[in-house]
Amino acid sequence: MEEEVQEIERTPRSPAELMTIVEALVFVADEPVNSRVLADVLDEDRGAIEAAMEELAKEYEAREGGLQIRSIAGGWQIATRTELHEEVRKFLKTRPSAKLSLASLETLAVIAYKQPVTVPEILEIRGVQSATSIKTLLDKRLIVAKGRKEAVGRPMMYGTSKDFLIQFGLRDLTELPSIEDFEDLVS
Amino acid sequence: MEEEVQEIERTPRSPAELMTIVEALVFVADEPVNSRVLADVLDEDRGAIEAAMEELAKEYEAREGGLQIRSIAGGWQIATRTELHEEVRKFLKTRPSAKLSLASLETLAVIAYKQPVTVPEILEIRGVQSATSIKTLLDKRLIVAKGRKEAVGRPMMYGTSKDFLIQFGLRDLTELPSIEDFEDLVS
Amino acid sequence: MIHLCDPFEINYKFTITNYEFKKVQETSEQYNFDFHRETAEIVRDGSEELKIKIGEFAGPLDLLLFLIKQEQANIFDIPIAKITQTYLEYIQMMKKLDIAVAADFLVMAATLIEIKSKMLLPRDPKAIGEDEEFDDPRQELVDRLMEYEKFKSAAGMLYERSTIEQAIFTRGPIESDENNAEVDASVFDLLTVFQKIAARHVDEIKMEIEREEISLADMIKSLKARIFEFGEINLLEFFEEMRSKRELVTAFVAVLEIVRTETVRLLQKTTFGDIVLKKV
Repeated sequence: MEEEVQEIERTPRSPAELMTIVEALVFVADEPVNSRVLADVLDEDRGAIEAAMEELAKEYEAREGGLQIRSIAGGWQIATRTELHEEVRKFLKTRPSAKLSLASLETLAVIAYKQPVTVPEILEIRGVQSATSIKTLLDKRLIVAKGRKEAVGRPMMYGTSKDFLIQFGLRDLTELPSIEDFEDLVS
Repeated sequence: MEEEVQEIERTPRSPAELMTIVEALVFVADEPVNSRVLADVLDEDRGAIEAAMEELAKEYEAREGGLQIRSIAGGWQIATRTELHEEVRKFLKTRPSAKLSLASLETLAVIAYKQPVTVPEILEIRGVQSATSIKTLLDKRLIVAKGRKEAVGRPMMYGTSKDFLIQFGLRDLTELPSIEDFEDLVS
Repeated sequence: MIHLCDPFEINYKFTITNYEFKKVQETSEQYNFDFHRETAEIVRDGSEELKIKIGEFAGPLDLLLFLIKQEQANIFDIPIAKITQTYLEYIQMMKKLDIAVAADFLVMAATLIEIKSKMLLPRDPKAIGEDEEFDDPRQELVDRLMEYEKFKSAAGMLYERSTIEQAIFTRGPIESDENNAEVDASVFDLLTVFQKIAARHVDEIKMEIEREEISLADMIKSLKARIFEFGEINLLEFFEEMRSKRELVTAFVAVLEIVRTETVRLLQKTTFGDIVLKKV
């Protein structure tokens, strides 16, 4: 009975209530959740959702518990705190996963900064064939095909994926430092 | 090196520290965790673990957030609060459905590369009935009917839709990677 | 044969002294390395002795940058003769070790030799002056090196980020995830999946070819024989014996033909029960 009444003339949710709800939803989601999705489901203002998430993140921060709220790949996510990695790894009996090779990392860097970019363009910058690396990056879902270039042979173009953002802890591509920033290091 | 030293003369964990760690471990676990398992992994007294978990459960209770610590099937678990089940269910139902099952993906691949194609032809190629997948793909608007084939029974032909192009980031069908694109990478 | 085109993917590490070498490590697939600590090393000490750790250059530009740093040379004023010599020594070493030198490394060697020879050419007196720098044969190489090094640094940044990310864990699976046991898809997944189906299909076709196709006449003959032997046949069971779609169709047509021409009837003993082909 009570629920029905609530459904018909729902009293506006208080900020505290909203925090409670978004915490539950971000928890059940199996990947970072965009505040727009949350706003749609809850029929709330996107700004209110963002505010609730920010507040929740602050609360987690202040609590200094085992978990943190992260803004990643355009969404929100609950994850363990970095400092606890040793215990977590011991518990899960996992070892740090194999890292990308130097060649694959370089290829990924070129794709991240030059996307959409073709295989010949990557060769131009790296000075070496990158097919193996591109295959690896596709297999690991770090890059995706981004259509074909209107050039001779219509080569495939590549760009980074959402998984790239997640695996490298980026909110979006603009969070990458500018490639020109690396110039200072060169000389 | 550092790890080894830490391993040998680890300073005893404070109750607060322990709460932080067990929270992270229960969070990452794939099923309710027994305090004995936690005690073993952390090389702690089982009583200390039980106390930390009880304390954590109380804290969650007092916080009145979106999550709760539950003791279930002889172990501990983090779950959403029961009162929020309606919002949670609604959220889970409306999750953006850009995802496809493997069967649907196979059917979509056949349709994408062989279009326009009929249901019997898809059966011929996949070797299994694809009716459910075709329904899913139609529901997700990834495929559309493309008229009937001039053959016995005049079966319906299917092809990919405009939404398919959008979802897979293609400008037109010629942008679909070809077998040759792939061979370039594996050679 | 070891290919150097992607040295890290092979993770070879050699230590060479007096052109004798010892294979230190050989693993495939797995590569756990420290981006900063494990850079390649070429050590020249006094005598003719040359110590090299190879296999850790991501490409010719990487090797070249390394050699320039090794010589403590200014990137804007590369001692091209010396660098070319060391570069060629390195390539020689590869060949001695029976390592297939990737074409890209040889292309760079050719470029270096070309630049070196251009540097030896007497300069056009008219060009000396404001245009001098413009004509420097090394310029293009310097530009490429500078451009490449930015991305090499960016790769280092990505390495750092992934290391930090590896210390962060997301929640374990929960009940509701199971409703969502589905896969994300990209166009490459489509292609891979399609190739797999095609491969599967080829196997099946092969199997079908290996089997002898039963003609309609043979099918009718064997069906008749069975009916007269047993008096009746369960149709569902009969159809389930068919091994391909084509056989199934043949069997179906055979049944229709027999019902039309012979004294047999189709019977369904109960509603929704099995259909039986029975001799009248």
